[in-house]
Amino acid sequence: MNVKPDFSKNANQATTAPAFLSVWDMHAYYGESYIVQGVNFNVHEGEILALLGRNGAGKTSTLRSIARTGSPMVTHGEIWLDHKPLHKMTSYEAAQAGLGLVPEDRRIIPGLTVEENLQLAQIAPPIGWSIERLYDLFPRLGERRKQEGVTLSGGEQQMLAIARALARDIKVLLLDEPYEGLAPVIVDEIEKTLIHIKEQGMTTIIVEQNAVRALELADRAVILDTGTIVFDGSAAEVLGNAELRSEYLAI
Amino acid sequence: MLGLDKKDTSLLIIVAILTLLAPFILNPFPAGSAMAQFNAGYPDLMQRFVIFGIFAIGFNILFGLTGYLSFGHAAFLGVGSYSAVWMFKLLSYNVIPAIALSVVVAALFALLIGYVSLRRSGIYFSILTLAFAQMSFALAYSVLSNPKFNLTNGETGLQVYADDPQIFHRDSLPDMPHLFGLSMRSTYKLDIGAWSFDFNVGYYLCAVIMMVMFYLAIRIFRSPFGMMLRAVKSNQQRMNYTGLNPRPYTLAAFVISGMYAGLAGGLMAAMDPLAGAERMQWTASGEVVLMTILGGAGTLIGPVLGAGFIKYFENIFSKINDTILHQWFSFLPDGIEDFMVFIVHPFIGKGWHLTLGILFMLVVIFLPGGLVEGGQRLGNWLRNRGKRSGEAKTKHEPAE
Amino acid sequence: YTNEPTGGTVTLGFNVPQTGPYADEGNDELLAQQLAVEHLNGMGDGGCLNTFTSKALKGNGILGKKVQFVTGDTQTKSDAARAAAKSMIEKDGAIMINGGSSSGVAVAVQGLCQDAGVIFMAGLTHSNDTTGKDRKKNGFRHFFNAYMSAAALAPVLSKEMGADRRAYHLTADYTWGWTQQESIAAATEAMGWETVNNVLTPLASTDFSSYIAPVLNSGADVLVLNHYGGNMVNSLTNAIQFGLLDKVANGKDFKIVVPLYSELMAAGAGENIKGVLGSMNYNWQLDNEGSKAFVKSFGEKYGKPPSNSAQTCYAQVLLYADACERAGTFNPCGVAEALEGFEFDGLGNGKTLYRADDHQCFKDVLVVRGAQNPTNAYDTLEIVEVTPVEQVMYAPDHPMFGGAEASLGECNSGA
Amino acid sequence: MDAIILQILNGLDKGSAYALIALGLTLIFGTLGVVNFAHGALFMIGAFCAVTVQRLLNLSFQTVDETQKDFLGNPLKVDTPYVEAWFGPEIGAAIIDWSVPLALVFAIPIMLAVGYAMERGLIKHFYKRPHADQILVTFGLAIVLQEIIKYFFGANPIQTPEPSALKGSLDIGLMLGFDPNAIIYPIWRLVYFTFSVVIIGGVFAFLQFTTFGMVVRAGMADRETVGLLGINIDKRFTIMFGIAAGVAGLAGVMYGPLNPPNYHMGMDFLVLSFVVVVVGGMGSLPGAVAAGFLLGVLESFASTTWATTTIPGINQIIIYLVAIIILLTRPRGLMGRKGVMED
Amino acid sequence: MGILEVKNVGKRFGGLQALSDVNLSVAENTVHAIIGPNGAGKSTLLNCLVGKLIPDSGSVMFDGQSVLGRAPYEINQMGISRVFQTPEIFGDLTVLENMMIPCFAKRDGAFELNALPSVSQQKDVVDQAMHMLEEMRMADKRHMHAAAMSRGDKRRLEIGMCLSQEPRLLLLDEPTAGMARADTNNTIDLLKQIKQERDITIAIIEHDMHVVFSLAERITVLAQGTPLVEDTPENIKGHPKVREAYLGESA
Ligand SMILES: Nc1ncnc2c1ncn2[C@@H]1O[C@H](COP(=O)(O)OP(=O)(O)OP(=O)(O)O)[C@@H](O)[C@H]1O
Ligand SMILES: Nc1ncnc2c1ncn2[C@@H]1O[C@H](COP(=O)(O)OP(=O)(O)OP(=O)(O)O)[C@@H](O)[C@H]1O
Ligand SMILES: [Mg+2]
Ligand SMILES: [Mg+2]
Repeated sequence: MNVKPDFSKNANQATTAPAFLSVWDMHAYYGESYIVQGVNFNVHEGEILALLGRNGAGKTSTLRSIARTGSPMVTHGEIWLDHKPLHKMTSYEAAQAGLGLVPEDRRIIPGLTVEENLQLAQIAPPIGWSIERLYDLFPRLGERRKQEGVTLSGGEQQMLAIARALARDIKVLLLDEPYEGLAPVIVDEIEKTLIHIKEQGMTTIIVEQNAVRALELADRAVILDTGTIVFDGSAAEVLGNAELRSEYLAI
Repeated sequence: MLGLDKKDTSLLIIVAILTLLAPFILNPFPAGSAMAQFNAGYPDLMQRFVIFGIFAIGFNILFGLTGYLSFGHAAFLGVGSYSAVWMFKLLSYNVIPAIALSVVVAALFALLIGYVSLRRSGIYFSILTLAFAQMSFALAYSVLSNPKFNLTNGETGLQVYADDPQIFHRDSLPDMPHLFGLSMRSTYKLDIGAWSFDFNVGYYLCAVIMMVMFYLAIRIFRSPFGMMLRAVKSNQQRMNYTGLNPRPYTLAAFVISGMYAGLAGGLMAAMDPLAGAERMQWTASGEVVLMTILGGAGTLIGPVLGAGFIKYFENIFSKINDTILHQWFSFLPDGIEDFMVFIVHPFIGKGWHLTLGILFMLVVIFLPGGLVEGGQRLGNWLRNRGKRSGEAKTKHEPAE
Repeated sequence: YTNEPTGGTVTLGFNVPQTGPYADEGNDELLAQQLAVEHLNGMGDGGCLNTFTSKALKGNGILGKKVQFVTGDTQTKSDAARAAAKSMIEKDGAIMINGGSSSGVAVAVQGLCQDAGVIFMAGLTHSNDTTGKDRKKNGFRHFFNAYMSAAALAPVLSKEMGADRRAYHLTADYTWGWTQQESIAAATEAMGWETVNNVLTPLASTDFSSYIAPVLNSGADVLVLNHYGGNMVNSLTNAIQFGLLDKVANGKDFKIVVPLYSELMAAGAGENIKGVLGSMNYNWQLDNEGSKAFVKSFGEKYGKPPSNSAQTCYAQVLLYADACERAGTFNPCGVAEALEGFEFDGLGNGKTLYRADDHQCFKDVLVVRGAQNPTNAYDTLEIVEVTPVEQVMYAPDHPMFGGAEASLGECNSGA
Repeated sequence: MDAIILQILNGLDKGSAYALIALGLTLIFGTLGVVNFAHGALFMIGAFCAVTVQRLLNLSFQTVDETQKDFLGNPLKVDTPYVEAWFGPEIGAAIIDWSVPLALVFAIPIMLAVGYAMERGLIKHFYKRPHADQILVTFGLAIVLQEIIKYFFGANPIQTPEPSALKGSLDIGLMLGFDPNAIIYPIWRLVYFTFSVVIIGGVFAFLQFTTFGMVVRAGMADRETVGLLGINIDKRFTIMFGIAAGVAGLAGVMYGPLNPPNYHMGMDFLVLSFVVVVVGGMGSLPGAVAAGFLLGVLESFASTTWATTTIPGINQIIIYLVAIIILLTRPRGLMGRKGVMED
Repeated sequence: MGILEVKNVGKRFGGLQALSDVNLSVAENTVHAIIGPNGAGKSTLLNCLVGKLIPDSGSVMFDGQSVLGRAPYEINQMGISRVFQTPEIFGDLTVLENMMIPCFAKRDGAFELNALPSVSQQKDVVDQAMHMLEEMRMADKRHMHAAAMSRGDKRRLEIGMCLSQEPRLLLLDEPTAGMARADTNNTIDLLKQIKQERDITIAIIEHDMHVVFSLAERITVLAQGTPLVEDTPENIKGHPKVREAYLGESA
């Protein structure tokens, strides 16, 4: 597992289809605490990967490391997105390279209206869905376009966060607990949307506490525990493996 | 000991030893040697170190714990000084009533200003305190010193005149501030070889008071009240919804730190019975802010270090002139001597501001936690060198 | 007594503003004091030692001890000035303190020196209080004061502008400003002028336009700026901007008066001072032996003529040294006695008396005017009149000087 | 009536200085969230750009004139500026005369460079640091800049006069039908007022009609998220800082003729400009400008004889008094935005 | 007569009627759940109860006393504690200190200048806080800075803080959002246990139906600012309107 794969363009000798997003031996720290402790995984184009694990397992930290936020600090490892070395980029470069993160605490920008929050996503290339199309997807946002984003209800904020990611023409969508705080009907809606955009070729990593829901949606699953990967396989395998489920997911 | 845990007790003991032995520690160079210029162990400067130490410790109780940045604390210093001098004028040169009144008046003044200013937070609070202090300064400098109603004696500063009442003054008592007859100015000079050390009554009075105030500050930091103040800084919303009213906590912190400032002001007047309005100017308020941040806001010892640092520069570096430089470099060949003097010249004497400015920047860039962090890093480095063990430490020590 | 010199040297303390707005003036004072030390130690051309009427100084230091000096920064703040002075007294063993650039500082440091038992010789301090209600036995002032300015200026003003004038005063709102205004108003009113208004301006003001603007419409035809330093430079600049000097009021040409001038202020105010009258303690253009010797010595060493505060500080160092020689001791009480009532000449101001009653020095006062066509950077001011000392004399118990209550107190040697 | 108009006019030009400094300050302080104690120093550097230009234009060669004597009695050295030698005495003199407006051209690149260097070299590392650290480092920088200027130019004020064509004053009262001399107003103060209106308008337009302002505001509220949206916020912060430095510098250049520049003029304005920005309300450009003019006008009124005799000393404290009243009645100043620098 | 009586409460935000004519009665010693679509006004209603918002109309009585017009800390001292939708804790303080603050508030009231004795000498409070931490299974994290915890842990800490005050009415706004399944189950157990041991009334907002149906004795469904129905869990589950508007097919 710790053999460095060759990600360069002419490396066609890989046994499976070439990975679209690869994370290789990634280590990351918050100050002096060692959080991500050597994570390896691949995601193929158009795949949905569920990243699961307990509270504090390091899921958010892994996503933030991939998105190059700088905190936690990645000290070692490589991240490749479609042959581009993300590990050499800053967060805005990674975003321009096609990465989109929906952060766990939503991070709606204070002082900006709903519409401004969306406009902000369309300043730097590449630009994705039009704002009107997003309002069609989430009518509640359309109704509240002039309201300050942070005064939205919790669920509305979550919708805005997802819409903001889709407003950019991204290749990989990183979702950190997207269903949190959403009414069951809305969760159904969003799930449908995710399947829809997957059909159009979107690659997705989803972190979710509602593991069953995530696994039903995902093609593959990776389970993290204290910053290392303890399982990497198909989603169906997890659902079928009671031991795994009870040990790491308590389901 | 004294209700402190081991770490705090040792800190207190170190501080006590340092202050009591200051006359030795601050005069490391033989009198008359070229390096004697760097000696700081003369009464006036030692007094200033501890008095500004008190001021900064008090300021830190407000700023370091609650995060409320007051830009008007010099007003309390000034009010303290004025009250003390008035006590000298009216009663006698005994420092006890003077200091007592300065603390009381400063407390009342702080209660008033704090009550109003604490209605706002953040920068709005800072500007409110600044505005009150600047108004006090302007009034003290001119309006309150007009001949009809002379409270402050304006530009010249309030001082004791021969025709003041001084109702408890006796001829046997010294004609300058004293503690029941023991003059603040009396100094015992100890000469050991080429060295000379000054033991001054005023300094020791201030030093003892500072130790008491430092001890009280430790107690406050470690008390539930101190914890509440940190909670105010951390999350006022949560505090409110936990059934706690942040306002009286912040107001109490404001008044306590105002009392520290008033005490410092009273002591300044007790060491040197003159109170000037400049003590209330924004630059003076700014100075204590800088002292606190420079030393390390929120730490116990930091403000004292910061105060010492700035006062040292103000008093020692400003006095180095070209003549002294030439003495230092006189061992060098003439051309090089002149060159060295030319290089160093902009940074000393009238250029001491420049040096201070550069040091501010260096400290804050390289030691984000102020001088205390510098000390900690030095300590860690020494310890790690001793241990030579490679284990990474993950434990998070709360800032002391 | 305090800091009795025991070795082969004696240390003087020079306390001048080295930072803050008066730093340049302080620097000038410092240069002059260094020059004085050189001359005392027998180096350089000897300067005024050659012209001084007292011949006690031999160019071998003071009482045979080589003269050293230490410096302090007053920052033009009473607290800082006292701290600097204390440091020189307590740490460096300074036997006297000389210099300074504001009355507040002078009074504060004078009180300190009195308590510490050393001699204080004030630098540039123009307030009546320094040798008035705040006079001290250990303190001396060579500079003139607001009363003397007024007494010297009034006759010249009356001569140049007529006895029927209406004056508008702008006054810096602190002790010096008030005494200055009081003195000038009294002296000009005695000549028949009327004071239309006196407006107090905050010391911290940087822009005086709102104070200048109403002047023309007030019925006044003279503007008196009781300002010093940056205040004066800005208020004068503003007044010129408003074109006051081009106007006619009450049928007369509008005039501006700046009672206290200094060379640095003149330089700062630039062309705006043209034709504006004021007074000075000393000017390098004075044509007497002492002045010539001093200007030559200073000019050759530093490449510029000395300012009046530089001359004051220089003269005071020599005077102090001379008094020690004549008293035969450094004991402040002895020195003070030697200075009291001392009459001399040859230090640049002509015949001079140190009055024993209040330690104020009496000499001729200069009335000067901003030059119309200066040929170089240094002759921006021209001397209009040298007012004889008799005209500016006053009684030691004059009400403006603390009245009968003011007293020097006892001499303190610190013993 | 005339007295009122007079004091309003006076207040406007005082206010335009306050507003210009506050505008630059609020771009950094209210928008980037950096407590910049070096802003006054930028203003001062602007003023000294004018001094420098004036000195450069006055660069001279010396000829000895035997007929005149200097103060030591030696033959006088006469200076002739190179520009006069090159362009002829008349044009040369005119160029020197117009040195302040010329300095504007010179100051723009200088100030942008200073702003760029300051942001990239120093401020950049302090966006995430506590305000206290920002205060310490920028205060240190302000002292350093100030001392450097003092080292080269001395502590004394230096005149930078306006062009002689713009010297003197207008009798506005006469134009409005009042008595002569009732309302006189210096021409350069009118120029300064107009200039500040143009600059303020320009900055407003730039921030209003582009998304730049919104992005910077968003970046200040949450840098990380803005970065995740593909925006290089650092670059924009640098530009913003450059603009702020430019505004401060130009305000300084033009201020020179009103009151001669000295090395501590920045500190003199510093506290006041913070008060103006906060009274205007954090994060609000219109607030800062409005507060600048408001305080300028109130200060002018407080300095009238009428005001000072009614309440002695009111001119000493008016600004602070008004600040207190406004901050107590309006929690976030005149137009402050919620959540900006409130903790 | 319930311990909490909400009568005809209305609240407007600009053009939006967030709450209109809300009537709600929570009986003492019950668990009352409030559910409803995103933006229905659930959090707004809670805000009106704790003094964060003042309703435009109507009355709110707690134990026979009106809470309207009182400051949040006074309302808390009356016995109402609240957990927020996004965790509100003292990030700069340690976990143990976080837990001690509500204990002090309980012991000393809204303000007590307790400036000289050291915190560690306050044995009763330390013990109480430690006990609560143990109950929350967070004792091992007591010296950690609260800000450095993962979000699920922050939320559990906040619940613990509220419980340690022994409130009479506990308001929970999505207490288990983002919590791992195992901890969600723990929290359910903890709440049940506390409910049994103490006289406590709980009002809970939650989108996780597993939690709602495990705990609630009564449920109010809020939609567009007005209560749609109020009933027992069984009846709500089967309510067609609720199914359609809120639960969706996956419930
Ligand atoms: N800013 C931080 N500083 C220090 N440690 C942190 C910080 N943020 C998170 N951690 C620690 O890193 C570890 C992993 O946190 P992370 O947020 O990645 O977990 P997670 O798997 O997303 O958990 P959750 O399901 O609760 O969101 C946790 O132990 C947490 O305490
Ligand atoms: N301060 C405010 N200004 C304007 N509108 C607001 C404000 N606060 C809330 N709202 C609006 O009021 C409505 C109700 O919000 P609330 O937060 O109460 O919903 P909720 O029921 O808690 O939803 P969720 O389940 O998504 O958290 C929302 O549409 C929201 O956008
Ligand atoms: Mg997470
Ligand atoms: Mg909600």
